[in-house]
Order: sequence, then C-alpha cells, then structure tokens
Amino acid sequence: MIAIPDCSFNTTENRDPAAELLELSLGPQHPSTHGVFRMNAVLDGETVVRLQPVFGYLHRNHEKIAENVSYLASIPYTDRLDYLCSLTNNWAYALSVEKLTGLDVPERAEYIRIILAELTRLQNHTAFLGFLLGDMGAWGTALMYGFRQREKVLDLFESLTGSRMMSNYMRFGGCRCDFPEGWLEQARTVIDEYPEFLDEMEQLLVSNEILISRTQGVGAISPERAINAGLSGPILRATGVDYDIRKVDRYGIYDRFSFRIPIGDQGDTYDRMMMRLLEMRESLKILKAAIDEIPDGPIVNPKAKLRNLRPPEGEAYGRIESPKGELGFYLISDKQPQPYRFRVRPPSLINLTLLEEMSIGHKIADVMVILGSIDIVLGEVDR
Amino acid sequence: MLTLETIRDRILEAVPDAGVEIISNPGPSGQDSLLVSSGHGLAIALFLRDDPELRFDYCSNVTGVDWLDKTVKEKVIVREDDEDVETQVERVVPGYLEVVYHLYSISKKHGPVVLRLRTADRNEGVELPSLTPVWKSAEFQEREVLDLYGIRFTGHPDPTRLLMWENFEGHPMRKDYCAPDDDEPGDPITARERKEEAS
Amino acid sequence: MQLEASHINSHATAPPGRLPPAVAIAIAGIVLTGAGALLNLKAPGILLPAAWEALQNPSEAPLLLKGGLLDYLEQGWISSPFFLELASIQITIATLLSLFGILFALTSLVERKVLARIQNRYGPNRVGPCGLFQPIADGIKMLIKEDIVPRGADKTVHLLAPVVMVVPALLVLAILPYGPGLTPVELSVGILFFFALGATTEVAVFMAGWGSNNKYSLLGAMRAIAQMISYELPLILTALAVVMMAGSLSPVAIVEAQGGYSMGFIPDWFALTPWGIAAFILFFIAALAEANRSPFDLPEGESELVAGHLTEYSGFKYATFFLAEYIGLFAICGLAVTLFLGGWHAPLPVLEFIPGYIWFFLKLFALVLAAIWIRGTVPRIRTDHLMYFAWKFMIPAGFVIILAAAAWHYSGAGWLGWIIATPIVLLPYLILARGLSNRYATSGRTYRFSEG
Amino acid sequence: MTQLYQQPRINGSIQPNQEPVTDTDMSLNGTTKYHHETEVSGIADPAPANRLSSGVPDAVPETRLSARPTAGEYGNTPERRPFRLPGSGIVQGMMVTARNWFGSYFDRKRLVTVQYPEQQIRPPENSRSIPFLVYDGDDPDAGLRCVACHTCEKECPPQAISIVGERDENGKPARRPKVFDIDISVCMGCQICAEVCPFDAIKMDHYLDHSSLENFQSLILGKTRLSKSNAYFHTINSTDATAVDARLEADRKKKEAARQKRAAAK
Repeated sequence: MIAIPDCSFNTTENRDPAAELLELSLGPQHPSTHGVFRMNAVLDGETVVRLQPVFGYLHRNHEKIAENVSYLASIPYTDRLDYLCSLTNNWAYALSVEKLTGLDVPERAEYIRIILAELTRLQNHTAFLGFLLGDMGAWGTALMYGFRQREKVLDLFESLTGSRMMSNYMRFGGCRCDFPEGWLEQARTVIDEYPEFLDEMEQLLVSNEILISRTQGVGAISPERAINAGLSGPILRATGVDYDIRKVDRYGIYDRFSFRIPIGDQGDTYDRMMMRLLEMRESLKILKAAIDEIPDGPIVNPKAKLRNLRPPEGEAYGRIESPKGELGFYLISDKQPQPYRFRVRPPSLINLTLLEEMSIGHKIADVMVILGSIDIVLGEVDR
Repeated sequence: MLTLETIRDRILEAVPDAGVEIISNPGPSGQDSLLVSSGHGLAIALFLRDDPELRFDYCSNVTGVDWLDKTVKEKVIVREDDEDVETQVERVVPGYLEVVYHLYSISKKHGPVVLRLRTADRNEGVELPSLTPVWKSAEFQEREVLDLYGIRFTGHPDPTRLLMWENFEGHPMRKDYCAPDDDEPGDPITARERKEEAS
Repeated sequence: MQLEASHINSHATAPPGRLPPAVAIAIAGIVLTGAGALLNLKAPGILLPAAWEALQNPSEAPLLLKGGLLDYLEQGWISSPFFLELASIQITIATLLSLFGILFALTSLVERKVLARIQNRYGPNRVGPCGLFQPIADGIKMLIKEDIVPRGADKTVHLLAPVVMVVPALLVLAILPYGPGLTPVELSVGILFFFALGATTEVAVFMAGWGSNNKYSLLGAMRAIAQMISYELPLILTALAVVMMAGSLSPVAIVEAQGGYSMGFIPDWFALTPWGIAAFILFFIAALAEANRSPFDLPEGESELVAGHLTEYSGFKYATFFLAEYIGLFAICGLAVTLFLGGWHAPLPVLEFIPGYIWFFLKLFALVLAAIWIRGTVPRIRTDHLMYFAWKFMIPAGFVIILAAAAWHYSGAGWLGWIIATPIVLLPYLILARGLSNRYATSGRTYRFSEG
Repeated sequence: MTQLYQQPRINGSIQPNQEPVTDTDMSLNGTTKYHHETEVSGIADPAPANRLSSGVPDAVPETRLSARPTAGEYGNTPERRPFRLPGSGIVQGMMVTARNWFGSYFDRKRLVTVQYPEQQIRPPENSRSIPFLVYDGDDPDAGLRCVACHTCEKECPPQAISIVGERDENGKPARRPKVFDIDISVCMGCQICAEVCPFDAIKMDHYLDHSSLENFQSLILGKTRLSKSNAYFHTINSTDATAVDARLEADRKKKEAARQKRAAAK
C-alpha cells in the first residue's frame, strides 16, 4: 500500500511567522452566519488562527422587558427567543413559574407538553440538517427536503396553537387549549411518515464522502472541555458525555417513556450531526407512546391564575432539555405581578463558548460548518 | 446529594476562614442558596468543582441581580427626658449587586447548588472575583453581567461588554436604569433625525 | 386542517396569461426582419431554394443555408472576394454566438428548473409559458442594474476582468467539431489551442479578485488560481491519452477516429474502452473544477466567501461573468464530447439518420444536465481536500490512464486489450482510492446509547 | 503549564507538544482581542485521570474507536467497514436526488408547493393573524360585544391596543368603546387579548394581507376596520364561534331568569 503523507497545512506550527495575517469580518450580514451573528476571524491563508464572536446585533433586552410586564405577557416573548422551538421555550418558562408558585400540572397537559416538545425537537433537528448542509454549500437540497418534512409538523402546530412558529401555547399549570378534532390522528400520520424521511436523509448524507471529509475531525472537543465550557444538548452528548436533562431531571413525565440517549464518539461535527439524526428516531418513539397513552382530563390546573399572577416570594430555576441544549429560566418573585428578576439561560449563547477553540487551526470554510453544527438561533443568543 | 448544610460545613472545612451563609428561599421551589464571601469565591468554587464527593463540574447559569437601596421603617425606643418613647425611624439599607451561579454535577448527576456572591454596594465597590477560570461556561455570562449590571470581574480573561456596544453608557438591567428618551430634544438621535428632516 | 388537495381552493385554473413586454418585442422584431428581407426582391429567389434544400437534407442543413446566404450576398450586396470571405466568417461567428447565447439562456432556465425539481419545487414558472422567458427577464434585470465599482478598486482591472473572462471562453468554441464538416476553424492543433486559451480564465478570475479590493474576492481569487492550475493537469493528462490513441491534436481527427461500431452496435467511442471510461470520469470531474461548478465552486463559495471573486460585481459585468462561466462549461463539455463521446457520431447505427450536430448538442446537454444533477446533490469540497484530490489522486490516475491507453493500443484494442488494460486502470485506482479513504472518507462510526 | 485538554484538537488528534496560540506570537497590533488560556495562577485543573471519569458513566461500556456496531442497534449508522469505494456515498446521494427529481413529476408528496395566490390553503380554524372585534347582528356599532373594559389593553404584552370608552350625555361610562385602535406594526398576534377577554368580544382573524402603500396611518386599525360580524367569525372558526354563541346564549338566559326572579320578588 502506498503511504500517503498528510499534506494539509492545518497546524499553526507550520505557519510562516513572516506571513501577513488577514483579518476577516464574517457577519453580521453574511450568507451563512445564521442571522446577525458576527465573527472576527484572523486568517493565515485560509487557516483560522483566531476567531472572536461578536454579539448583540439582535439584542432587545428580553429580560428587561419581562421584568416590566406580567408573568403571562412574557410567554409570547419567550416564543421569540429561539424562534424555531417556541414550544420548548414556553415549556421552560411555564416550568419555572410552576416551580416558583408550586403549581401542579394535570396529566393530560403533561402529555400534550411532551408531544409538542418532541415534535419541536423533530422539526428543529430537521431544519438543522438542512441548514448545516446549506453551510457546506449543498445548494439547499437537504434544506428543502427538511423543510418539506418540517412543514407537516408546523401544520400540526398551526392547527393546535394557531401559529406555525410563535405558538404562545403553554400556560402556568397546563396548556391553553385542547387538541382540535382529528389532531392526534394527523400527528400519528406525520410521525409514521417520519422514518421514511429520515431514511432518505441518511442515504443522502451519512455516507456522502464530501460531507464526511468536511465534518469528520472538524471542530472536535474533549468531553472534559465541553463540560467545563457549559455546553449542553446534542453538542455535549456528541463528545461522549451521557447527560440529558430529560433523563437527569425527569421533568414533566419523561420517566414514563422509554427512550435512549445517543452518545457520540469523537465530539466533532459529524458526531454532532449524527446526534441529531439519532435523537429524532428516539423522539419518534416517545411520540408514538405518548399519543397512544394520552389520557382524558383537564388540560389546566383549576388553581392556576391566568391574570394577576403574584407568585409567593422566592426564586426558582427551572430548566429543560430544549432541542438546542439546556434552556433555563431563573425567576425571582417579590410578590408583584411582574417578576423581580427574569433570566434566560440561553443554550445557543453558551454553546458558542468553545467556538474559537473548535475553529482554530481549521479552514475558514470549516468555521461555517462548525458554527452550523452548534445550531444557534440569534434570537436566543442575543435575546 | 448532600444537604446544603453539609456542603457548607465541608466548604468551611476546606476553606477555613471563608464566609459561607445559607440564604433560605421562602418560595415553594425550595432552592436555597449559599452566600459566599467574595474574597473566598474562587477558592470555594474550586473546591466545589474538584471535591470528589461534590464534583460540581458544570456551571449552568450565571446571572446578576440588582437589589436597590431600601428604606426600612423601624420602631426605635429612644430615651427622651427619662422616658422611653417609641418613634419611627427611617433607615436606609444599602443595596448591592449579586451574581448567582447555578451549579450542577454531570458526573454525579446532582444539583443545583446556587452560589451567590454580593458586591459591597452598587456604585464603587462592584468588584467580584471571576469564576471563569474555574468554569469556562461563565465566560460569556459574566461578560453579560458586566455589561448589563456593571459588576467588574477580576481575573476575567476578556472583561468587555458582550451585548451592548463599546461606548454605551450605563447598565440597562439595573433597576434604576432609565432608557434615554428618543423624543427628548437633547437626544442625539432625535437631533440627527430632525436635521435630516429639515434638510 | 391537513394539507389535502380538496382544501386547496383553485381560484383560477391556471396562472393568468400575461403578455410580457419581452414577447411583444420579439414578435415586432420578427415582423420587421421579415419585411426588410422581402423588400429586396432577389432574396426569396435565392434564399427559399436554399432553405428547401436544407430541409430535404438536414444533416447538411447548416452548410446549405450558409451557402445560400453567401450566394445572396454575392449577387445583391458584396462583390469583392475578400469581403465575401469576411462575411462568411461573420456568418459563422454570428451563428455560433446566437446558438450558444440561446443555449446559455436555456441552460440557465433548465438549471433552475432541474435544481428546483431536485429540491421538490417548481422553479421559475411565472414569466411566459413554463417560465420560458425567465432568462429574458433575468437579462433585463441584470442590464438595468446599477454598475457598482468599489472605492479603492483597481478600476481598469475591475472592468477588464469580465472581458478577459468571456473572450477565451468564446474563442475556444471555434475549434469544436459540431458535425461532419461543421468545424468553424479546423486547427490541426485544436486541443492545444483549447487548453492554451482555457488557461487564460485564471488570469481573469485573479483580475476580478484583485481588482475588487475586497478580502472575500481576494480569497476567492486565490482559491481559483490554485484550483484551476491544479485541475488543468489531469485535464491535459486525460486528453493526452486520447491524443495518443487518435494520433492527432485535431479535434476533427479525434472524432473521426471514434466513428464506426464494433459488433455492429457498440460505438467505437473512447469512453467505451477500459482506459477511456476512467479518463472520461476524470476529465469530467476536472472539467467541473475548471468550470467552477459545484462541488468545486470554491472560488465563489457563498457559505464563507459571500460570492468570492464576484462579490463586488453587479449588473452587466456580473452578467458577463455569468455568461462566461456557462460558455466555459459548454466549451469544456463540448471538448469532453469530442474526446470521449464520439463527437457527432450517433450512439447506434439505426440512429444515424439524425444529423450529427444534433447528436453533438444532445450529448453536450446531457453532460450539462449531469453537472446540474451533481450540483443538486453534493456539498462543497474544502480547499485542502481539493488540492489533495487533484495532486494525490487525479494526476497519478491520469498517468496510469496513459499507460493503460498504451497497453490497450498495443494489445490490439480487442478482448485482449480489455484483459490487459482493465487491471492497469483498476489496480492503481483501488490503491489511490484506498489512500483517499484512509484520509477522509468511509470511516463509519458506531454510536452508543444510554438508557439513562 | 498547559493542560492537554485545553488545546484545540486539530484534525481530530491532540497534538501534545503544541502550545496554543497566545497574544504574543501574533503580529497583530491588538485589534482583535484574543484569549485562549484561562488559567489563573494558583488554580490548576484537576488531574486528567480524574477528569476523564467525569461524564462517561461506568454503566455504559467504553466502545469508542474499537467496537463494531451491534446488530440491529441502529440500522442506518454507517458501519466501520475496512474499505469502501470512494464515490459510492455520492452515488447513493445522487440516487436520492434523482428519485426526487423525477418523482416530482408524478408524486404530489415530492412537489408540495402551492401556487399562491392562485391556489390558497385554507388556514386551520385555530390559525391567527391579528385580532378583530366581533359584533352581533348587522349593525357594527350597535352589535359590538366590546364593553371597553380595558382588560385586553392592560394584558397586551406589547401594548398595541388603546381604548377610549364612550360616555353618555350624563358623562357616565356607556359600556361601549369610543376609540378602539390596534397598532398592527406593534401587535405580534399573540392572541392574549382574545384569551383574556371576558366577553368574547375580541377574536383572532385569519386575514393576512396587511400591505398598504401608506407608511403610518394605515398601520393603526380603528374600530370600523376591526369590527367584523359574528357570521364572519363563523366562517373562519365555526367551532369556536358556535361554542361562544352557546355560552353567550346561556349567559343571556341566566340573566333573563335572574331579572324575572327579581321582577317576581318585587
């Protein structure tokens, strides 16, 4: 066999010290920085030697707004954090307020929440695959396939919550309204059709040599570093850490469902992509079981107050496993109708902590793929 | 998971003269927190992370809280003309800024432990030790706290604003922050708009 | 509630028919031209018989039509033989330009339509029937856009770059044999001419990148230079094998060498030999890279470099680049057809009644469709992988193909040739592929699952 | 000292002797702030042996890099095969795209686009755009259900609603809005107003075409533009409209009964 030496000049060691470095601003207007995200990259040829993320172009001080409006009025604003997954945002906020007030949630509402959260995970990961491939320059084919499928989930959302993305659905102690007629049957059809789509996606992606060469070994991080840097969600699990808040906190009624958590191998971009693909299959399992088992009953705790909610004095931190990672809400109440402190723990922002470490030594084209594999939404990064 | 009292005792064992106090949470969530003296913040954080039984290796959430100066009315017994007279006295309790860390352990799968660090006051003494060297996840969040609350973190690798621009004045998340009114005559943005309209 | 056909209200059965201004202009043009020709009364007497003859003998049609036109010019307008010669050249040029202009317009539409279909969309279907006038609308849009030259740009270079890009792309069209007797310029060193001119494109791309005074453009230009120079080598190496076999650098001779059928129905194209199929695949891959087509469209890799060397171009200059890229693609696909797919020869003896030039363009279009299909499937390759692929895989494979071609030739080009040449191609390929796969691809992974 | 884990992994492998990039070896004049080291004197990371145990629980066997896939665990994961022809994955992908390309001519599932505006999908009943005011009967003024109670105005998160109640000639509130404006450049269609309205007077519309040539005034919708009949409400969301009608009817009957009772008591 012919031994082929490594001919890439990826390492910073090989850099010619006299070579001039190029500072390149990627964003805030750029075809693939996922919204108004900006990175200041310093390049040696095409190799990244430094990378500084710049935030704030979409900052609207969500937390300040929330501290000035009632608890109820914050729910539509949480939709706009991670606007791909408004239902999980709703849930995280509702969960925190329920912790703050000590409200229970009726069983049926818990089932509805799980169904919607897992559907949200499905559609987020589906869109993620498309975006990632778009970042690799695949001309939107995977994106369109993803959107074709995601649309079905969005149709479900629209017929239940009234809106495709800005759902404003979950309420403290339950949900806003019950399923319309035929919703569960339609959801079952969508879920039954999903594996077919996933198979097709896998045929298109998983063994494509160009995709493999673009993702394997790109942006790898060690599990220790990932934990220390607070990464969460599929990115953390891609490094080989078994940590899923659905399993750890067992919020809602996740302990009633049997599902598995895929765990990565190398912590690189390929693993991050695979985590999403594998997670979708597990979400389908949960969905199937939840739709089969959903009981009848009220969907909102009768003790819950819609207006003029004044939680008792105290504080609470509630967190859920959103599709992007750990989404937490930290609330302090001083018995006023507005929260005294309202804090969002945004997974998208904190997952960017290691962006520079992942990118250094790679090509500029890889930076886009790494950024894509982190799966950020600027509404949440900048809040 | 150990109780908060045992955690406090273990901290005191490891870091002898640290000031650790349990702040109880009156609400139903029952998430009590540990108030830690800022001088020993770093050592305590390191202990919490590395202690084999605690192993709080995952710092999930970092945030600031602004507690304003409070005026407290108190009944004080004053001796006046050899007579005990009860009078109301207004006393100002100075406010402070607070940083709250929510710690979890991924290896032990327990948590959260809420760590609080308080500044001396709201004006000058707003320095706190940065815990970024212990948990890198605090890096952006501490920058955000710095940006929005104006707490200076010593030992932070990049103590710059995160969300607002560099020349921005003030710290928007503080409770007494007033946003500049765009309609004010002196406001530069309005002035520029007026000028453009006139031309 | 669900998206069903019954829930779709069809307000109108079809998109309302609108007569775009472009149609009106086209109709007016045709009427005016016809009237002008009729004014010269000699025209019908000469042109109509020529047209009739051309209809009867379609494989000779272009030549007959041109002859008729020249006759007409000779009798009515031009007497000097020098100017007649010039007119003959002009007619050829005009035909080629309009032909490829139409093909460019058509391809830009077909590309969008096919990409859309690949992506489960309709594609342009609003302008004219089936969106046929979309290229015209695009053209008008391009032309009326503001031409922006960045401050600090090298204005001359910035202006010249699209020109330098489009001229060689058009020039190389001259040596392609479109049909028997239908080669505009029968150069004996046509292949050499093609590659020599093709190399000029690199200069143009670098001019665009440098002249724009933009970092993205510069990076794109740097990539383009590296890529095009690297991929020219396998391109030439694979063409070299064909030249060896045909014994000539003349495209016409090469096509003629591929005439005939073995066993009565298998055409003797070079692509149907063990070395030829490998050479054709390599040539096509290298051609994609030369034409900046996906997955080798790194110079304008929009996900990181916005639009690479085209970032600072707008309006007419951008349109020129666009045109040049497509013409370049046609030219190189035309060369692939000439070298490997038998040029104007029909794939089956029974199909020979169809004129050669139609076969040529059909094959050309098939290759363009393949390029579009590839574009719809694969993500973009990375710079270092691109270079690695060129130097560590394509160039060695190119040399191997030359060896295999020689073996094929000396073993009599029959079944013995297959037995000898196949392993010569296949074994090094497997070894090289193994090197590739060790480095990049095919490392599948296993994933663990936690039950929590 | 640099811990091993702090170094960026390059092409998947940790390069042990490579120092991370620091500010000093960059020839930039400090325009980009850069930090890579997060060490502070006196603080060291725990021993690597200790760290490795974190996160990888003992219960799950360590299979990275060596194990072969267990059969049936996940069918479509690419197996760790010793060798596969490069290009086969791309060909597989091209088959998928070809299936979609040609499938789009035959299969409705592969061509899901709707030709808007000629074809329009009817939005589901719950779908919402911006609010509208419901009136009973034919007269938008007399039949308006809104009593100007200001509940929606207070609860509206972006404060897009402004209401001025009407007063009768005596200056008493007339339980009718004089002004009911919604600024649709502010309204985010969250339907909280419809949710909190005690009189079922404000509901969510399906209407989406709000474009207009005028920049400011047309964005504030007044009472006349917002008022729509109950019949219209039935056409867009008959389930909700029927339920509301039944509820209002029951209320009316109850009130009627109470009034009669009071009259009888007198």
